[in-house]
Amino acid sequence: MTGDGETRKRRVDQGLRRVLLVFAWLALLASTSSAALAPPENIKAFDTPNDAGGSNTITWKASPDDSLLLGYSVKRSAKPEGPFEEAGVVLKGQEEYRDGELKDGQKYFYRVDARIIGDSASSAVAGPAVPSAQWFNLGRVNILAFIMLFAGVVLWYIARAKKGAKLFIRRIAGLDAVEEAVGRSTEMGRPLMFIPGLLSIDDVTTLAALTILGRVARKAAEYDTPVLVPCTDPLVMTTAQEIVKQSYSEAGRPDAYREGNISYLTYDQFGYAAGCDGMMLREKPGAVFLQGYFYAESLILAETGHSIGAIQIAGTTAVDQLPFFVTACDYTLIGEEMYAASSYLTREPIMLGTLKGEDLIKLLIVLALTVGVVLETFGKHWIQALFQ
Amino acid sequence: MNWLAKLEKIDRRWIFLGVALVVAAPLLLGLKTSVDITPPVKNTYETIDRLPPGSVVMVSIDYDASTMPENQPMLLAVLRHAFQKNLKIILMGHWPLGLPVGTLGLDQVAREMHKTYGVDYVNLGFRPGTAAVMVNLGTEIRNVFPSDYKGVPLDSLEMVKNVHNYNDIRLLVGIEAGDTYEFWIIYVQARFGLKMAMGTTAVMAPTAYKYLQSGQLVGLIGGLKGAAEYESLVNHPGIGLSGMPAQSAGHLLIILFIILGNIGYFLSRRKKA
Amino acid sequence: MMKREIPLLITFLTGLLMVVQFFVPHRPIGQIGTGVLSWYTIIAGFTLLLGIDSLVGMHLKKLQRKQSGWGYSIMLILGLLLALGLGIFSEIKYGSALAFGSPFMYLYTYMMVPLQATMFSLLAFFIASAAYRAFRARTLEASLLLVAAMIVMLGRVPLGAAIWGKFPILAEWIMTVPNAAATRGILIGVALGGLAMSLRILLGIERTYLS
Amino acid sequence: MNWTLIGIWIGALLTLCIYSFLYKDNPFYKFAEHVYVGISAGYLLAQDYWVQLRPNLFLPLWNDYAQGQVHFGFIPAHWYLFIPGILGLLVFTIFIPKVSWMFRYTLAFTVGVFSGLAITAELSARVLPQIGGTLRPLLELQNGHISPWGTFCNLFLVVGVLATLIYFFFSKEHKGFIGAGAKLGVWYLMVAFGAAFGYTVMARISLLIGRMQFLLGDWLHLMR
Repeated sequence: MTGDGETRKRRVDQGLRRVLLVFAWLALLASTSSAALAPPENIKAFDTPNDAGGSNTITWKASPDDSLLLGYSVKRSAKPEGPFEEAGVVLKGQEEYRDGELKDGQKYFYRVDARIIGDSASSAVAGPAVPSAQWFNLGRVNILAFIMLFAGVVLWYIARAKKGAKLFIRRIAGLDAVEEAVGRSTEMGRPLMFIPGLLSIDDVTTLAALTILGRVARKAAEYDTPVLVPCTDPLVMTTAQEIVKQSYSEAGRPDAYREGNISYLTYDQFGYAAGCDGMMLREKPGAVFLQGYFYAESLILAETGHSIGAIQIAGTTAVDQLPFFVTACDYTLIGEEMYAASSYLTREPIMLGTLKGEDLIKLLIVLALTVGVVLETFGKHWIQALFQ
Repeated sequence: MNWLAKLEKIDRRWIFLGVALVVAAPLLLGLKTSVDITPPVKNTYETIDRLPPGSVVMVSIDYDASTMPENQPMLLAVLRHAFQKNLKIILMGHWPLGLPVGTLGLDQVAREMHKTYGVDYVNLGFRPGTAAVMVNLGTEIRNVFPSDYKGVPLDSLEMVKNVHNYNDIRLLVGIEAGDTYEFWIIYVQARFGLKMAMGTTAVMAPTAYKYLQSGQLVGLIGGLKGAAEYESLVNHPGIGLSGMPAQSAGHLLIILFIILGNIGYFLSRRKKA
Repeated sequence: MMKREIPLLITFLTGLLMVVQFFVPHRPIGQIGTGVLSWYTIIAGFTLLLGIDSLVGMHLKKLQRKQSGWGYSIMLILGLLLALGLGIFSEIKYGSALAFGSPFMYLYTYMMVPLQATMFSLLAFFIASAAYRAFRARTLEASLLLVAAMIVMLGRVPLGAAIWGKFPILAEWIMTVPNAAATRGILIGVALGGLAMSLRILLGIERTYLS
Repeated sequence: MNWTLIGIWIGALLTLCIYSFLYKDNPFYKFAEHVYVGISAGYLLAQDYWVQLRPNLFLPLWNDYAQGQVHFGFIPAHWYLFIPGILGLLVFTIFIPKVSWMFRYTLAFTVGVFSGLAITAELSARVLPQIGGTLRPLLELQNGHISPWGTFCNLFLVVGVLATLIYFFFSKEHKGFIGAGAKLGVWYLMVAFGAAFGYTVMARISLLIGRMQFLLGDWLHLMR
């Protein structure tokens, strides 16, 4: 087999980068007799801020020879004089490393080596850095402030709504169609179908979808039209059963509720799509509601729903799937409209209050964006800093 | 005029038939289009081409059945090229469900080119632990894979008797559908200086491109188009090249149907008016 | 009380804890988030049985009543038992259901994979039929949809560039400027809506899920 | 017996069964659909114990007892795993009408956890980065000169974000300035949806090419 020297020679011959490296070496050797590779400079080692402890952060300024390097090797030691052992390796062009799994309260020293094949250049030693844990993540103050602002605004509008202030909400096209869809299904003597998306209760979109289901089921119960809900998640199924049951008893028809109409299919994405498609073709629902979070199966469902002549009302927060619902369905609740729909359908003043609060925040964002972009153009980063 | 107005409401099954035909026809007829060879693919090809016969190339299967249409043609083309040049192949993977797919491709090409298992190629299989596996292979392959995918000890396989770590491997070709390739670069390229080329899905290619620019990858094969380019370089047209006319024809057919639909729509509207 | 107020309290307290742990990195609070996510997999592990009960129950009922299509119900139940049986067998014999050469892997490779891939590939047909039907220049909005789709389609294939060299550049521009702008707007809206929804849930204002 | 060949035949027949659905509903599709739902549910059930419950719940507790890592002689070191264990068992109360409300505790816990997580996640992962990403100087400089085209693009992008946001105003009638903004927002949305649709076509046709290759090549060996 080939020896190490030959290996290196062959590699140098092959890559342009290696050729450059040879030139760099030659140039450096010609000018100075010793030092070939420039080490990284300005090494700093410190306790990683805003963490749970056990880690230090090391930063440096890239070596002037950065483009020739394989990368940097970060070395750690308990004493400034060594011995140093490798803590980790990062790619060239990077100037930061986070060293984890350390002991809190202990001193660590660091050195960073610039590496090429067969050679390396060590930086000065930095430290000591002593890892520790923090009680508050200062890097997230802006998020806390935003939550407080948001909650404050929403709660204020809710309070106002409770006092009886009239709140205007614009009409949302897909919502006005709900009644029409239920009515038409009833006339045709066909059931309704409600597909609550591919995610579980762990996604807020699904909860919004279930709220919409509650309203749809209420209308359906009044018209005495069955609602079919195929589910891909057992928790969603059980919750949907309770919601629909409740809607039927609110409509005064608890006897008309059929638990079997709300069923589990499978967790498999396309298995679920296959099952839903089959159900559509056989039960021929007059209206199909596609509400929730969807992935690629969105268009499979929507095109099949269209082929059986059902009115389709879609709604999702999945940006990637919106184009397909918009093209294939009669009505589509776009992103935030879906959340708005779940509040709108209840018509409770409290719910409308939160919508009003959202709008105020949106207005603030529009203002911040407008002013911020102008400021950025003039080189001022005050507003940008708020969103870092 | 009447039949033109019917264009507004073509039964969708005609559209389905059309799509099936324009995709199947180029495959059946073996239609070949010429593709422009882009530098990232050419570099991959030339890197492999310049390896001396007998060099060991490691191929990593980091995708599974879901992206097979895009990734498999790359694998086949690269394997064909490597076997043509009498290079030795070590196949392995980091995706639990990728192994059957990779094995399928390797066995197919090896049979075609009359290569012998254990002499010309070895299939190591899959071990969990991505980064840890990569780093350990740098010291001794046997630490991670004491035996091949069927449980045959490595030392009893002629080809890998003297292969111990990355020093004995000339090139890594990763066929990728996720972020595993970044692990390869971070843990193996940066640490051991192993040369790498990657074949990625079309969606990932723009992101992977930055590693090509920085010199951390010697080559990049992106999507079905990239596979088609490689196939034309090795002069063995496959699904990549016949996929190209299928892609174009599919797009064209959809555009055609949209235009027909609009013609029908305008005609029927004029009639009503 | 037990049926309504306590669940609302549980929601409020767990939700609050999740918000707090986001801001407190110190042990043990900062670690709760990841810990609780693995708790969820445990809970989901149990709830799956509810789903299977519903699925099997429904088809057994169909069988009992000899409802139309009961033959397919047999297929479904047989498929379920086959996958379950081979899964357990392979797990015990090979240490993992997805081990190479295990009978379960065979089932996966030659049944699950083709079924998944084929259902997925139906989209090639449906994307064509949806485009034909919906992309009509009925209104200004519909025309914008139509034109943007046509340009991007032409920009993606060599044929488009052959017709007019600027198609790929124009397609790229539409994706990086107007598409990116609208996507950002939608995402900000979705996030605010989700935020408000979560807040309503924590405060017990939105409680449909507890009906 | 050539198991691979049999496998390819099974796969090919199932593929055809699913495609037959494109013509109309028929017994072949019904067969494939039911088999698919059954197998995938069974697959999940088999994985449920080994991938979810065993490593996350049973194994840690079992090891605690086996290795004697217990407090007071009986409380295992991973005692907190009993919480999700009990919450998981509570879901079965829905089968007992009298105590079926106990299921709500599990539901309330899950909903609480994920709503809480969503509050901070929506902000840190979505709102702030999307706004921060939009806050860029309008003037695009190229070699020290202002690039009119680059500047126009930046302006076009910012206007689009603002108009789309205005479309999502719910508490104001879409009239006057708001109405104009919302209208512009709709145009942006339509262009975006059309473009995203067109962009996806290629990936979808690739999927079909993959299946065709399986049918015509691997199965029928008709491909040249």
